[in-house]
Amino acid sequence: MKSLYNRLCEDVRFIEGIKACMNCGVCTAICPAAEFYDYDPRVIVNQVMQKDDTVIEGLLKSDTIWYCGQCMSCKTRCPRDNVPGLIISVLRKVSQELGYFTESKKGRQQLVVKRNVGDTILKYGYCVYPRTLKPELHPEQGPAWEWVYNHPHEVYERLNGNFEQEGAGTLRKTSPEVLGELKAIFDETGGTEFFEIIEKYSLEKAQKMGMATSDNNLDAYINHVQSQ
Amino acid sequence: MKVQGKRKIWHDYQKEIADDHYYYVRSCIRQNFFPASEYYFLKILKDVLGKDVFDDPKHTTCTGIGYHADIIPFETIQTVVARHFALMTEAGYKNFAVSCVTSFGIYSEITETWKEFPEELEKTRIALKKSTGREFKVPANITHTSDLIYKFKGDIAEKQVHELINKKTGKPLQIIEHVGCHYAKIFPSKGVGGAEFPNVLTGMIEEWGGEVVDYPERRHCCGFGFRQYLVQGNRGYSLANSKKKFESMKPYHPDAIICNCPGCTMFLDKWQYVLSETEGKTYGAYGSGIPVLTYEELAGLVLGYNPWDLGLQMHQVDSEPLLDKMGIEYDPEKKYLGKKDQYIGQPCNIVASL
Amino acid sequence: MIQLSMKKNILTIGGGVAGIEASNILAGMGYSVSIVEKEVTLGGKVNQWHKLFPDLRDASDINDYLKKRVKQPEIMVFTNTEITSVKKTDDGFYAKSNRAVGFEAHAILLATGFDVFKAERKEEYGYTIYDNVITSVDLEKQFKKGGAIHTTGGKTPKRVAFIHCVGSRDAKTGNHYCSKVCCVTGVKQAIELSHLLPDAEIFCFYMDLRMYGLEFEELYKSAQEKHNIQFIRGRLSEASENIDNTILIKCEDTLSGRPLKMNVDLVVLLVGMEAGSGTHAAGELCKLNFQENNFLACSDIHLGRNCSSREGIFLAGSCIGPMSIPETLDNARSAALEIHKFLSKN
Amino acid sequence: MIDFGFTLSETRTIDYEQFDGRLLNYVLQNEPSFLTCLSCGGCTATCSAGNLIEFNIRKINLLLRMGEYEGLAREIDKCMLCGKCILICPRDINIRNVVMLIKKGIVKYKNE
Repeated sequence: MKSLYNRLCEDVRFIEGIKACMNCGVCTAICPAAEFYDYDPRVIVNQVMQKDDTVIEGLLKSDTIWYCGQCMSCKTRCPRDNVPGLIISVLRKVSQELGYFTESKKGRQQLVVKRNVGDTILKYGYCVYPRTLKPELHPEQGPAWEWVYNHPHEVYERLNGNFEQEGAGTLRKTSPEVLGELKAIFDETGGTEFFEIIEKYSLEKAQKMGMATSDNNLDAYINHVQSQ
Repeated sequence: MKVQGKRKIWHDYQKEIADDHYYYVRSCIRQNFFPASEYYFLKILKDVLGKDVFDDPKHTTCTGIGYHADIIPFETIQTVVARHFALMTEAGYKNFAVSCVTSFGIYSEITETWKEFPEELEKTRIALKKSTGREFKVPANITHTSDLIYKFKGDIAEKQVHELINKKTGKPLQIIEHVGCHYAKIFPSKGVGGAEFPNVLTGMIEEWGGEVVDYPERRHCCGFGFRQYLVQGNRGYSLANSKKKFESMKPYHPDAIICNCPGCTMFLDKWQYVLSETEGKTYGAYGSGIPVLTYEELAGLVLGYNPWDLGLQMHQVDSEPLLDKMGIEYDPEKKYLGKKDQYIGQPCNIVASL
Repeated sequence: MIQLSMKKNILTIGGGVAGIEASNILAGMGYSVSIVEKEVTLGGKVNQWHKLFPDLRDASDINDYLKKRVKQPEIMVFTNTEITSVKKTDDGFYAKSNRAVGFEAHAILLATGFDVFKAERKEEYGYTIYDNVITSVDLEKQFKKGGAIHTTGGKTPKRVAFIHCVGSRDAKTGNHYCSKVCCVTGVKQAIELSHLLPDAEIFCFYMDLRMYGLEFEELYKSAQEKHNIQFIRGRLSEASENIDNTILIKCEDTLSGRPLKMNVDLVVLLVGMEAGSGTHAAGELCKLNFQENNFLACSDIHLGRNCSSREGIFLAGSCIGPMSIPETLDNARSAALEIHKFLSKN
Repeated sequence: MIDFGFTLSETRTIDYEQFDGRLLNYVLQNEPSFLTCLSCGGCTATCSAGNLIEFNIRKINLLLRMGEYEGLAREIDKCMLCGKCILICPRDINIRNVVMLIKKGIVKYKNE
């Protein structure tokens, strides 16, 4: 079996993201995640640089790699041209490919992201869609959004949108042909397989945790992981 | 603070922005929360500036939110991006105008990756051809839509109806500019003014009569954090980062916040509501919030469009204090009415809103 | 045209520490030397310094020493003069200048020195934008001028931060190398400042403290022990101005592994050394090879320190790379020997 | 109040403006050698307690300098006062005395 480090190296983003860290800390200094989580991008780069598979496996199974918010502020500043944010993307990818993500609380949340954003993309052609932003799941969106959610046709019509209609314009209906192309791209490039992997390992974990029903419903698991 | 120092930096970072003929791609977040901003962007470009913009129903999300939340493989997003380039090529365009800042970052990162790793470009060409039969050319010019408004800010100023000036005091409005992280932090040279002192919004604000507030946490992220917001239990991160910015800007008494990223506009708006609900904290004058606007909304107000046509009623923080300062007339009764002035419901607790 | 006796001629380009020291030794060996200096006066960068590390002696001591070394008529000095072309001749070179004077030389010595890193290129530190962000060169000039240290607002600083590695060890500015002297300069200036501001808290933000020279480490220890200078291991990530014109600085305290923020009244950026525009121009004129870091390339990094990529053209001082004054003096002397070896052979 | 399903995250940043320097000054006045710590980690490497339990004697310097007194009180109790660190310290710091002073200081300033 190829080493985990070599596996990371197969991704061009990893090659682009890792040069040689000199432990200066400019990334951590301005990292939004380092301020609010027990997280230090400098340490991650150093751990990965050790090329030690035990250390990397530990990372892939940890909460740590899931704290980054992908703002990429680290890229602007690093005096050695490292990109901790890109390294994180590759660690997260491999963690999911190998099913290690279900070993950590934060990693398990990937199912929530897949079910929300991932399924929305293939259903509506966009990552966010008014129908999927339920006020009960998004109380922070406040009363203004609740109003829009409850009257989408009227509100979007008022603002010259084209909600769920043919043709161009905001929130137009994405045609079945276009959705078909999107799906074909996902099938061809591993996007569909990646979704299946997330579902598969999540189901296994939910079963182990006693949170899957006999017909493989994962609602209880999802409710649990998204509040962690 | 010495402005000459900043002007020097702005002078150094002048990106190339195409003059006309753009292929336009929409933003997931902007069309959901600020649909009128996209509508007015196109209207301003076509009707006010006489530019040619192609609004193609065939394009989709770039999948950027999913990508940065790590559920979309790099190969997949490269191919989705390539499909958009193919649509642009087929439509006969070579300038690509992007409504979303995260998408703009994605397009920039992928085209740069293709330069450095040509094998990725080849793989993508094959994958796109196999899955859709399409072929593409890489755009000659990729801009964020705020770049275009920046480029034509002077033409807009010539048709200006309202200035960014407090009508009562005659003084320039104090405006916070918040530039989305993925606009210039990934590639400073691809942003007007660079990453540290971006000029893209500052240029508009100054051109239209306002003054920009430089506060200590100006560069800090709004806190979206992709998975940090998308998963409910993680939203404390997102909220805390926005709060950090509000606390830092509060001493400057800003009149408004202007963003070029749709996500930032939405979060800086909504998190003020949450902080008001959970901590009883507000950051504007007299217990109100600080209005948060997109640059399209700002351009629209400057050009004299009706605030409710611009969609300011979709914001959680009321924009009326800003409209009052600018001397813009509006009908409060019509704020939440429909296209034919009919009743279409209204936010349940507008009294308690900011 | 300057044509001198039967003696062999040497043209020294650059009249700073390296140029003067090497010229003096060569003159002593019986060569006729011309020094060309683009500035109005000789002395180079030392003219701007107040006190020198590690012993805090007056920089003017070095100036006085150098003045005495310029013995005329063995050494002819052309200030306000720049070389405009260098051509190979049968027995050496012919150099034209911007003035009505040309030079026949059997050997050329480049001692064109360095430029100070332009701190405004580290945009995120706000030099030339934030009032209370200055460089170590600004501070040195202030020391030299004398008088009390104030912020722009006229306040006596209560807290000062020295920032190490500004423009050095930094891919973002293209300078991957270590400028070497900034660490000890920071410690020296922090100590001097602590005398002027006895009530102030003084911090140094560093990645590594490279106290490589004689008595450098001792100076560092005394800064900690006797002058209460505090050292925090973390590189400055960004500086921003607060509403009261103090500066908010952010770094990671890398020893505790946590982000750190601090408001300070004054930020001093310890700017590094870059191959100067003079070095670049002279190197181009002489068609020499450069190192990747834009300093001039030596023929052999161990054995040919003072030899350029071209026969008959020699290098001395900080046109080769960052150097302290004692090192520059040593380097200049070895350059003189190298030239002597070359001219005796021919 | 509305239940948003999450709470505001707490900052981890060391904020120097919140710094209470009394304990630090007390230690430095009574054991000035501590000023010269290099954070080299020699003490931690040789530490009797640190070899058995999660304890990093080097970090007490950082905790003290950043005013993290709560963590400091917890950490300092792990020291066995064996004094091996003094033997190894390249800057000859009387670390044992530093530990004693911190213990005393914590009690002293708690009641002030």
